[in-house]
Amino acid sequence: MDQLLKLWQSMGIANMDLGQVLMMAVGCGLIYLAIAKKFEPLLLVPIGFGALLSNIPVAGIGGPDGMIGMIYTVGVETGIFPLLIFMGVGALTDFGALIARPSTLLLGAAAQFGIFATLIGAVLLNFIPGFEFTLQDASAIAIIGGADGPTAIFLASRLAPDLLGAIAVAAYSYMALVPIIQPPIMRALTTREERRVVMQQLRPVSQLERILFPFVVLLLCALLLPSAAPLIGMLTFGNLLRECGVVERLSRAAQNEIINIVTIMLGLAIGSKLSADNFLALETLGILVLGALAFCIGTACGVLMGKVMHRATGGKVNPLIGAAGVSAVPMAARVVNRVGLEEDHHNFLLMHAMGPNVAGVIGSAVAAGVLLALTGT
Amino acid sequence: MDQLLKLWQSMGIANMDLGQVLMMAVGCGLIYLAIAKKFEPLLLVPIGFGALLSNIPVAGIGGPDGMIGMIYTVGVETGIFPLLIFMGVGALTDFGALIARPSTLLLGAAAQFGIFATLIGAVLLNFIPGFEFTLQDASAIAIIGGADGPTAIFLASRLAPDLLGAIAVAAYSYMALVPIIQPPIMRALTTREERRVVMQQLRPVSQLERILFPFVVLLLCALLLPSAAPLIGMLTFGNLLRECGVVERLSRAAQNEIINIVTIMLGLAIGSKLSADNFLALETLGILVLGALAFCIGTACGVLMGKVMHRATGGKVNPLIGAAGVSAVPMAARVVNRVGLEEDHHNFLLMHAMGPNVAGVIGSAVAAGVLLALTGT
Amino acid sequence: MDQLLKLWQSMGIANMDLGQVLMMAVGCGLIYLAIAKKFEPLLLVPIGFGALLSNIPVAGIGGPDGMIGMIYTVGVETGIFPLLIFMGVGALTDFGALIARPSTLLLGAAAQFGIFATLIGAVLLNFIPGFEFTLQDASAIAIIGGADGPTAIFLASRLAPDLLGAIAVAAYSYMALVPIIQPPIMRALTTREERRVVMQQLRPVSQLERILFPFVVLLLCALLLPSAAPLIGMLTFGNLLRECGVVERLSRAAQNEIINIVTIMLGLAIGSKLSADNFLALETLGILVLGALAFCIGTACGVLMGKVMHRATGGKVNPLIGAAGVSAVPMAARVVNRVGLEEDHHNFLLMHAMGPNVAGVIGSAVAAGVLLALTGT
Amino acid sequence: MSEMTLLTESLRLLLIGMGIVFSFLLLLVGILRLMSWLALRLAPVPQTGPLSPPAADPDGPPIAAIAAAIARYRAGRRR
Amino acid sequence: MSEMTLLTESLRLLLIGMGIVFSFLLLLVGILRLMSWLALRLAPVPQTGPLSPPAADPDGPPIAAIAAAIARYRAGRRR
Amino acid sequence: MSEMTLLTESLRLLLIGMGIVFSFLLLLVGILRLMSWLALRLAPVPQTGPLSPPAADPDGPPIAAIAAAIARYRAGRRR
Ligand code: NA
Ligand code: NA
Ligand code: NA
Repeated sequence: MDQLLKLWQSMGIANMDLGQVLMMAVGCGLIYLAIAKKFEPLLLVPIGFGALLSNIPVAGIGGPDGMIGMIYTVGVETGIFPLLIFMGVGALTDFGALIARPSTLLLGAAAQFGIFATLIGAVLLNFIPGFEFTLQDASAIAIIGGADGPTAIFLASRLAPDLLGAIAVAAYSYMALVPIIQPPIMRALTTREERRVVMQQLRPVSQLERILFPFVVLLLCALLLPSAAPLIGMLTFGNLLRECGVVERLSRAAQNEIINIVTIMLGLAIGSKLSADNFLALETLGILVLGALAFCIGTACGVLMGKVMHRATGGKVNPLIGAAGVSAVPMAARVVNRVGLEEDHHNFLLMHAMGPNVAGVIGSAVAAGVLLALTGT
Repeated sequence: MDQLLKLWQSMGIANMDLGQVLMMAVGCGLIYLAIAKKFEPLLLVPIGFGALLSNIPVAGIGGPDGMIGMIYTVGVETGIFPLLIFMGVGALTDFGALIARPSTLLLGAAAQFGIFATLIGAVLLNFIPGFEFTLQDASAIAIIGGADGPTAIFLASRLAPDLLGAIAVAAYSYMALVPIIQPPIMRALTTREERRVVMQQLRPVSQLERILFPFVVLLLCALLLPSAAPLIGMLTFGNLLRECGVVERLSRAAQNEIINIVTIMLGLAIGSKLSADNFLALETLGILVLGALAFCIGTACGVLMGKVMHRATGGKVNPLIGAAGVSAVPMAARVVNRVGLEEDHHNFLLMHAMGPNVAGVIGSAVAAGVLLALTGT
Repeated sequence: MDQLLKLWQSMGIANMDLGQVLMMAVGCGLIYLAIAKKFEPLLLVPIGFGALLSNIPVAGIGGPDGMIGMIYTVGVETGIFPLLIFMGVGALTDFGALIARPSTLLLGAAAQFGIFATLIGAVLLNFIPGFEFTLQDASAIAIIGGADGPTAIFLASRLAPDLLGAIAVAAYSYMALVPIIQPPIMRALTTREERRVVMQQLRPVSQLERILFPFVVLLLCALLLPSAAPLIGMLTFGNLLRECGVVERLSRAAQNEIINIVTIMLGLAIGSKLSADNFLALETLGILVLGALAFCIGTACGVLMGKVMHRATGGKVNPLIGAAGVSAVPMAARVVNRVGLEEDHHNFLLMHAMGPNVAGVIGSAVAAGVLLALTGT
Repeated sequence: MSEMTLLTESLRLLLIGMGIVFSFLLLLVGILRLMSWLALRLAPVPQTGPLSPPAADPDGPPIAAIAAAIARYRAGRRR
Repeated sequence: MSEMTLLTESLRLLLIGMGIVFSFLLLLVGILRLMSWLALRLAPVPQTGPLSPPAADPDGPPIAAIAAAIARYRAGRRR
Repeated sequence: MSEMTLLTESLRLLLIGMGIVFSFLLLLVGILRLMSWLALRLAPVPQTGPLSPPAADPDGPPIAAIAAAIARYRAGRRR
């Protein structure tokens, strides 16, 4: 009898509280979205399963002695996992379109307004009772507007680890929702004529330019904004491995083995931050609302800057490509392409949108550096 | 002269004791079995070489500051390596046959009797002077009967780290010996007519079933037996990566890069537990005897349960497939196939034996959870 | 105003000192040599970029809390990275030519004279004011003469971590310079007739010999020189994975995934030791001079021993192959082939030079073991 | 613990252990049947014939290899 | 900090932040142009035609995709 | 240590070091010969012809299979 009681007490069902049940449902929901709706499955499947595993009562898999808890300590608290992912992103990204037309960097800059506007939004939420975001929290939430997963995780793990789960989930979810969020804004802010603009072909880019590019970006970052150096540094390192042409083995390792292994571990580790305490709170609702806001504002500002460039160049720039400035590579560029094709079936904007798209990656890493430098402890 | 003496004293030959010589011979023996007899070479080659390296005098490679000792601390003491292997096993395993015929889970359950019978056996050995197994030791030894390497290593690293080397060696050796151990038992317990039973083709399994399967197994484990959750959790996670169809990259990483890298490290680390102190003891003899016993009893119980199902289904089940319930995937299923073909050259039991075979993996993880919950500290 | 001052003070440009600028230039220089001149790019690209990243002011990427600093602690201080690379080298190396003609080991032995002569050289430099090498420093510098990257890194991380950056850079640079350094020495020390010697075809080597080879080497090392056991152990382990024929998966993992991932990490970590304090010192100049000396002496001794063997065998050995005894696999063997072809367009020495070449790897690991045993603390 | 206590303890473990293992897997049988029933309601299987053992060399057919390669290529484009 | 201080602080962050982001990227525009000018001086591009947008479905011309995929697949098998 | 002690010490290292290296490798020569003799007793080599040096310029044999092998060798040989 005593033994049976002990057995019962060791069961999950006797120890499960409502929060854990709800968080396991959240985990299942994320996996459902990933599989059925193809929402960033590479991250959301491991995150969702990490949430499932970490909310199993008694087992403590996400705790300090559990496997996922240890992975979190080693890989996320140190910042190493998001940086390795950024190295892989660099090794996978072709910056050619940006090198051919550097002015698209301005589109990437404008779209970061979403980040800083969200920062104000998060601080404004504090006027509603129940919200108590610090400036660090607000900064970490704001970076969702950067539409860049590893950057958001890196910053959140530094400024607001408690919010990491919600921020990562919001960032990846909205990145997956880009094809739904962006088109109405893009259509509302542009005229039919603007959307029909056919852009000039991009000039070819030499290998030397491709090799020099990472150094130029890193140098500027080192001189002006060293707090962004880990992110920009690993991004440019990965890109140099890709472009230098003499370390094919290492480039493949960064693009495949490392990024795949780290993605699994990172996803599980983030999932362990989806605990009821942290996630089932009013804050999460705020984060989700602010995240959507951030994407909308970022898209709008990108498109508006596109209109400015349209005027300034005498109509050579199609303002739609400004929407790609939020990053969310390569989803946002594809959305631009699709909206462009709606107006003119022969107007392929994909390559033209890749410039602002990858500029958005650099832009949000710079914004993350600014937030780290000015609000980090 | 003084210098030469110092040199001599730094030599291995001046510091080698008999135990180290014998353990190096054991290591060579394991490698011989792996190469010449194809005994689970993926594990036994690294384990054997790890034993060689760790028993080199003076060098201390397996010690706290040596490379293999550090690998042991990071990967085995934390339980991370066997869990990552289990993730890979999940990603490599097709549970279709089990989903198509869930009743074969009972065969997997019956075969775990080998585990608990061995537990009694280990405790009985204590009546012989020289054996002093604690309940934890006995549990760790008993899990050899689970015929599942990573489960055995995981449990032993938790309950009886000193016996880990002998337990891992016994588990993998007997898994390799399955084609020799099982057939006589299978033949002895079945009639010729039973062995000739042709089973019905398995129904097709839909992708939705395959995707839901890991959740169902994990949910039951979370509710009833959270102590098995790390093992079952990583197994089902790996399987979800495989079946969900949207994370091909991650599935490949789990099936190849991660499992290969971890296998090398895990093997070396286990080899470092093959020290004379721990291995050249009466206990090891007991462990080897009990391990063989465990396999025999597990096989017999599986076959007997197969006979029960044979009767209960009016002769539709070939009792031979019960022998596959011990796990040892896919060796045991192949043995079943071979013994079946001996009686009828057109009766292919392989697919039918895969059900109990993978059921055995789940069964022994469940048994490990029970042992952890009831004897763990 | 105050805010702007704070911003300015957080900028890299306000905190950069001359040393960092110079070290970033050194990093760029290494990358230039790697890309434009194909100087060992697999190591020098990551090392150079690691130097860039680690010398960014304020960011502290190479410091104790920075990513690269943490990688250094985990991988280089523990010695694990160079040992894993050595495992990969073993898995990539075909020792067949050495097994077919074991006498070429003597060429590998002779070429290590470069190491010990350089040790004397480093100690002699102490007579010049400004140099203060300890015996440990001198040993770590001397190992550059071993012409083997991982061995040099392993030894330097143990005996003289402060000099690690300069030593690794010197070792890989001179390995890349082998085609320039060696030929004049080879021509000066041999006669035209000697260079024209056509060697006997190598006998075939059986798989059994290939499998026994790692055990023989490891056994001798365990008996006589356990301090070399980590290096020799991982080398022979990798080679056993390659040759045993039953663990193809693991062999591929050692040859690709592991070595590629570790090379990236190791390169970055070494780059973090390229700091102005350690690198922009008189010692570095000494190290560079001594390194060149070491290569020259090693080559010369190898060739001279080749001449001895030429005489002893009645002219059957082409003394050129002695130059390959420095290791630098497979560069040195190719240089031998090229110099041989200059004299006789039909005399291919490549296979014959592979024997001394891989013998050089073993030779320098043995020399490293001696230095560790006699000067290590 | 004395040998006898240990023996009693291990016998209890045998009973409880096999009890849990059997209950767990029996329950799983039921739930899996339920799951399959539900899954086939939600998404009837396209008729592709029964799950058969591989008919030929699994490494072989070039079409399959290309299909796998394309899947891999597509997968490779995602981060 | 009170809500108001926080708000002022965040407004300042907005101004400084967007200022830095824009200055940084504007500077980068200039330096990249300079870089391209220099690079084309040092090593003129071999004329291979302009980098053109893909002519069809952005997921790629099937032949090229398959060729690349097969190469990748083959490379993948060697690991 | 003074410079002179260091020098004596390093000279001793030179002697002992080269002594060990040579003894070690000489011993290895002997043991490898013994090993080969034993191995060929236990398992005589199937006659597949001697391991020959490449018949042409090692940098460029034309046949595809050889080219592939070289590519593999090149990829393989870098550390
Ligand atoms: Na962005
Ligand atoms: Na089992
Ligand atoms: Na050498």
